[in-house]
Amino acid sequence: MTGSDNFPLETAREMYRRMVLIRRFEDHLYALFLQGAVPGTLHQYQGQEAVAVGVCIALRPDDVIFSTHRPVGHLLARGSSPRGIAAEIMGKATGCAGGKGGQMHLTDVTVGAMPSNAIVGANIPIATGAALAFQLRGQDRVAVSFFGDGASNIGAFHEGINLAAVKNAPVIFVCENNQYGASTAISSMLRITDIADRAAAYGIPGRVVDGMDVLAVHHAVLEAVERARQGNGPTLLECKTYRYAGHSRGDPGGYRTRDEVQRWRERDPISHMRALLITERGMAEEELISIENACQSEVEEAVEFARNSPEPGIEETYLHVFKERQ
Amino acid sequence: MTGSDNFPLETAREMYRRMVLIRRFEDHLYALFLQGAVPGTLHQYQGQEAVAVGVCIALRPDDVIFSTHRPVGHLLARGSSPRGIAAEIMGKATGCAGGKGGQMHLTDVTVGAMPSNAIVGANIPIATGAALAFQLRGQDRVAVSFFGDGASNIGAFHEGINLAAVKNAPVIFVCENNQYGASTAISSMLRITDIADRAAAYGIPGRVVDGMDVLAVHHAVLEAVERARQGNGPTLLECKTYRYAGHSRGDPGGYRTRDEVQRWRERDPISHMRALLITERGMAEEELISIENACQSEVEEAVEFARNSPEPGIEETYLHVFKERQ
Amino acid sequence: MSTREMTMVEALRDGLRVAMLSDPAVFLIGEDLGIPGGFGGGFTVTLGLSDEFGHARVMDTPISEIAIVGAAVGAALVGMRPVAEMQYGDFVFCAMDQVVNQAAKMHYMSNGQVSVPMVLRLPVGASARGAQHAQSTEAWFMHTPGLKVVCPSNPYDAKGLLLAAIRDNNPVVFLEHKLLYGGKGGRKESSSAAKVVSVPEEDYEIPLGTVAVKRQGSDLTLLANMLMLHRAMDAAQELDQQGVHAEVIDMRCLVPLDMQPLIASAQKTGRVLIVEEDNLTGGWGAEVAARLSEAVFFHLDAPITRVAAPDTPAPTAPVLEHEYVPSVQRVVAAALKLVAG
Amino acid sequence: MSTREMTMVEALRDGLRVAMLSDPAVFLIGEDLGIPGGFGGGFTVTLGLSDEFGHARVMDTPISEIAIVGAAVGAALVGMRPVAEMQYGDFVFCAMDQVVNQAAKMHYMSNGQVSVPMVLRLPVGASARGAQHAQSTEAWFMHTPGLKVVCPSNPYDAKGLLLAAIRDNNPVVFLEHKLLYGGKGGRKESSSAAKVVSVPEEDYEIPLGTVAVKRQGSDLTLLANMLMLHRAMDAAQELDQQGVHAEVIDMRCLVPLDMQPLIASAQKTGRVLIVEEDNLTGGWGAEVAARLSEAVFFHLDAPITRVAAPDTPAPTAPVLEHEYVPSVQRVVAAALKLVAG
Ligand SMILES: Cc1ncc(C[n+]2csc(CCOP(=O)(O)OP(=O)(O)O)c2C)c(N)n1
Ligand SMILES: Cc1ncc(C[n+]2csc(CCOP(=O)(O)OP(=O)(O)O)c2C)c(N)n1
Ligand SMILES: [Mg+2]
Ligand SMILES: [Mg+2]
Repeated sequence: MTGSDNFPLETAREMYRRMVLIRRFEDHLYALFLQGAVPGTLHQYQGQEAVAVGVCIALRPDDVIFSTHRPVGHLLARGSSPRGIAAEIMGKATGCAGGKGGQMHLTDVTVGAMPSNAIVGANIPIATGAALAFQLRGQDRVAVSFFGDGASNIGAFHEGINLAAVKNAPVIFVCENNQYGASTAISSMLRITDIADRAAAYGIPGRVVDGMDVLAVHHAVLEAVERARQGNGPTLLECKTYRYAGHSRGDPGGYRTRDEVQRWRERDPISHMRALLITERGMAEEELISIENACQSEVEEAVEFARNSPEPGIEETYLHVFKERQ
Repeated sequence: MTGSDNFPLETAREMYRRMVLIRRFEDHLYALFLQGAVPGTLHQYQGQEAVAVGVCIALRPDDVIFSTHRPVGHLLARGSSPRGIAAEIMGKATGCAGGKGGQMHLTDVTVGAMPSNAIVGANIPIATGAALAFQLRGQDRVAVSFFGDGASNIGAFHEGINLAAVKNAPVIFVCENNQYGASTAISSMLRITDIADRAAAYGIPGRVVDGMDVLAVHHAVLEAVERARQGNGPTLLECKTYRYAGHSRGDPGGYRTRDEVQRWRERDPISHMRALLITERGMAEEELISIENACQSEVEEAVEFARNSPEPGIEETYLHVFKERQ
Repeated sequence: MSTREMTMVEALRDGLRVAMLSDPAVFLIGEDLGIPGGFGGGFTVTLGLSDEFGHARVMDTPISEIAIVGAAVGAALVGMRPVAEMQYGDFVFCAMDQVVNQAAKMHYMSNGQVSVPMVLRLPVGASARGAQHAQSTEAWFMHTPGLKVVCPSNPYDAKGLLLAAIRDNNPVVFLEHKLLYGGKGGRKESSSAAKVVSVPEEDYEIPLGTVAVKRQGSDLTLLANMLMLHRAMDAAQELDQQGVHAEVIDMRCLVPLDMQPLIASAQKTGRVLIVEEDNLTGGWGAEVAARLSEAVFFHLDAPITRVAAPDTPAPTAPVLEHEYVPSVQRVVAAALKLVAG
Repeated sequence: MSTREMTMVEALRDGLRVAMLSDPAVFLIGEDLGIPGGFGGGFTVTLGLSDEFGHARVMDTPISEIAIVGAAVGAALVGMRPVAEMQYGDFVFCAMDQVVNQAAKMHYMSNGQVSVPMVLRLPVGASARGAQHAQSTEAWFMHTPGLKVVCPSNPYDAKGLLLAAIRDNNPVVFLEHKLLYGGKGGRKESSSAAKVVSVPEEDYEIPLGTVAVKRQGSDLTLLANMLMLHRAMDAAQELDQQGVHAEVIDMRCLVPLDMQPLIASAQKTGRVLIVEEDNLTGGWGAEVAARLSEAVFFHLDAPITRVAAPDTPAPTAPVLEHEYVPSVQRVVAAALKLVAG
């Protein structure tokens, strides 16, 4: 576990808060799903919180992120409202995308969260394009593409990263290696150990990062962001992590052992950060508990808000196909 | 230049013959094109002969090759008839694909030449599939995918090679790095020096080969083929070579210097093999000249045949959309 | 013949089993097909098959749609009969070059020297997962010469058509509607029109290029496939009660398309209503309407009408999706308007 | 207004120049666009523009169609107006996910929070290069909600529509027919119907969503786009000599599609012949025929007929390609049959 000394306590505390918020949100949503209150699908983020938070805390408000089918953590880490996310997942008019997007298609431009993408790997060239736009305009903004281990085998990964490399685009490729793509162990679908090593094929830096350690992620991302802002091009970060839940709703995860899940849970990013805040930064347990309680309330309130929200009017079906010229 | 001692003279001579045949064929076709006798397009192979021949001579009749938009060298090296190829390029009924394919779509199953492909990189996963079929059937046949430097940036390259790697498929990936994809220098579209190094991203062997040296190519391919036949999986060979002609018909090649072309021409694979056959293997110049003359006649005869061949009947337009069940 | 009650998932699985038992050239390729403890593909169709046939013939791949379809093409070229799966039909857009430029054209471009006998299985239809997991893709493939297109509405047809598709010598795009897979062994969908029917355990085929008259009627003809066939049947029942007798034809195979039964029915009823889940503009219904209008022009009492999804991406919220996918009510209303017109 | 004789290639280049001069958000992305001594894209449309605008705004890419379209989508999402090129329209199948699942759907899926103002230029049409370099892809895009589809027949329209497309706030698929590019500055095609016309050097737009009546007539209506518009015009001239007066409408924009002029013309003539280069089944003509048949059913004196390429991949040999692509003769024959019927 990386030391936290060189972070302001405020930042470290906020990291903890966001991780807890994500965890509580996802747990609550799962409970709701079990009650039959979630339409469509669910892809949950428990276990991977350190990645989303370590990355997003390193960004500026004018940077943009591109997420996946598993977007809740990314948006919450970026500061998007749990209300809008919960309502979107529940198909309500108050959802961040008015109910048109759903769980896999969260967008919140107010926090720079571009449409999350349910096509594995598709956001990689898209994030590159946003970065190229920043570069063309002489802005020092960066784009972040989140994707999974499984996505590293798709064509869009290859094309998108290579283009970014060749053009020195200010983009950070964050591969969340949670060991599985759906039921498939990534180790069976690669003949190398570290996806980060694929960076060499594009002549860009690639780093393996402990994705259960929010400070390690944060350190690595800060460096990559700095590099990108200074015009030195993209970085591929492979964050080794784990998802505790099934791949999507109703997946019992029979393709992995209880033992394996247990081993990863012992490295839980939230518990570890909690311990560190107490031992290294002298935070009082009560303060942490109060953060946790605040998160829990925020989540419950958000879900309540979502439940009480109206469904979209059916005329919404026909809106936003095309955007008018102003 | 690799020594030729460990090849039977017969093999070395046949390599020379096939290279000359390709060169003469391509030169003759270009002359025809200038006369306006070639419909459609032309992508020529002069300069790269050592690759096609070095590879194809290492294969068994029951192996299969998958070629590109620049297929003439591959098919001739594999032993396909110059008549069928010339006629196909000229849109005649006697063409190897009855005129339906054209210059970019040569097929000759009698020599294991699967349909050549005008979509850059598309044959890479296809060749992998053929190799998987051989593996499933327990056959020790191999598949070869030819492609260019430019193709190494396309998604199909990534997906196709990775799948082959993961499954240990008996396929040899032959990247002909002729330095350009159309008008674009590959050095500007990669941030690494050697495409062969991309093999590391898939955990398979990658080798840089002198593509102007037919024996060097042949050595490398023999090894890769052996590996594949024994169930040890694919190899990526990057053959550094050069095309003398423009990318396609009418391209004057203004994006490269005369000097550069000259430097590569000085390493001409045919001249070098010729010199080597005389100095190392003691072949008489007359014998070489007679080989060259025979190639020239064969080419002229083939073109004559093509010119005199009938055009396909228009009913051909409607045939071979679907194949009936037997 | 011994038969068994089967859901669509079970019937498809059975079809794959029968095909694999009868021909060693048949193999399966796709994501999460045969992983122990895994999913059995996107919708459990291949569950258990790797136990029976091994992990070589039930080939799990990386998330690489280009490679899945490309490898199927390559294997087919050298004599195999691959059955490839996309987890959702929408992902086929990632592999579209391999479908449209490769699989569909190789037989033709080679002047018949090679062929590409493969099946590409695509789960289609909206199921509250949003615009990238909802599309009905049959129109795209119908427009691509060299592809056959199959879209069954029930387990019996699904098995028989799948066996015929696997044994066909051409690339066949095989659409499976998610809401028809059925609960047993498949994912449970709250709105599922799951049908369990008696399906022979034996080997049987339903020839490609056939449609099926599901119901006789004299007042108008309803043409529909997959989920919409069920909506059309339900609508026909409602219409009956209002004294309107609809003939219903299951468009279970779009390429080759047997126009004869459609023409005969249109001539008989004089009114045709096409019901499709796909977006209206340029769906399969457009082609069928164009052909039929031309063929039976002088027999029609009213213009051919289409009920389809609007020209919007699929929305996710259930209330919006419900508005998007044609309902029984919309079919009934359109039918009543048509017979009144 | 000062005008200049321009080929289609020159008019398109001029349109790109004007757009880039007037808006710094416009940039070009594709293969071989701006390499010194290079091609200026697949068909020289961008030749010289990198000299004027630099290599950042005329952005050359690796051979990576997914990345080209994907990067255009991403840049558009953050406020740029990219114009992306595929060297041949057929290569768009490699990038189809980015077009269909991404560009077309993001505005909708985000409930209007983002938009994707981009143009995707696709050279289409058969030109003796075989089945992977010949396809007319408009039907596919017409069937994809969220995309606009433009397909000009002449340099004047091409420039004005291109400027409107670039300034539109949505993804626009812009088709350019290879045989209409024109000799000057473009590749020479022996069978080129190259038209050079007077084109203003100024900035002007032709609104998307418009068709153009190119010729008045009373006996039948010909609907055609791109190269086929020229064949239809030639056919109309021949028909005139036989006393048959054809109205000809240029279907230069398929999405949005302005049905009103088509309906008006069909009502006037009572007979409609659709001419398209694409494969018959499921082409744009199917949709237009279906819509028109419904809209003007009681005004039609004969069924709407289509002349199109057969349902085969494009063959390469000139004699076969000539059979494949609809000819003036085929149009004339179909028209005569229609008016006789
Ligand atoms: C192109 C594509 N193929 C397949 C899928 C189906 N699918 C959804 S998520 C998923 C697994 C993705 O694995 P990974 O990239 O590791 O992300 P994770 O789910 O582990 O976060 C798959 C196969 C998809 N959405 N898109
Ligand atoms: C997917 C795709 N994109 C673009 C093209 C247009 N194109 C044809 S050949 C070529 C260059 C290919 O370069 P390389 O792979 O190095 O092969 P080479 O031509 O040098 O043999 C290009 C861009 C194509 N045929 N397919
Ligand atoms: Mg994963
Ligand atoms: Mg090259």
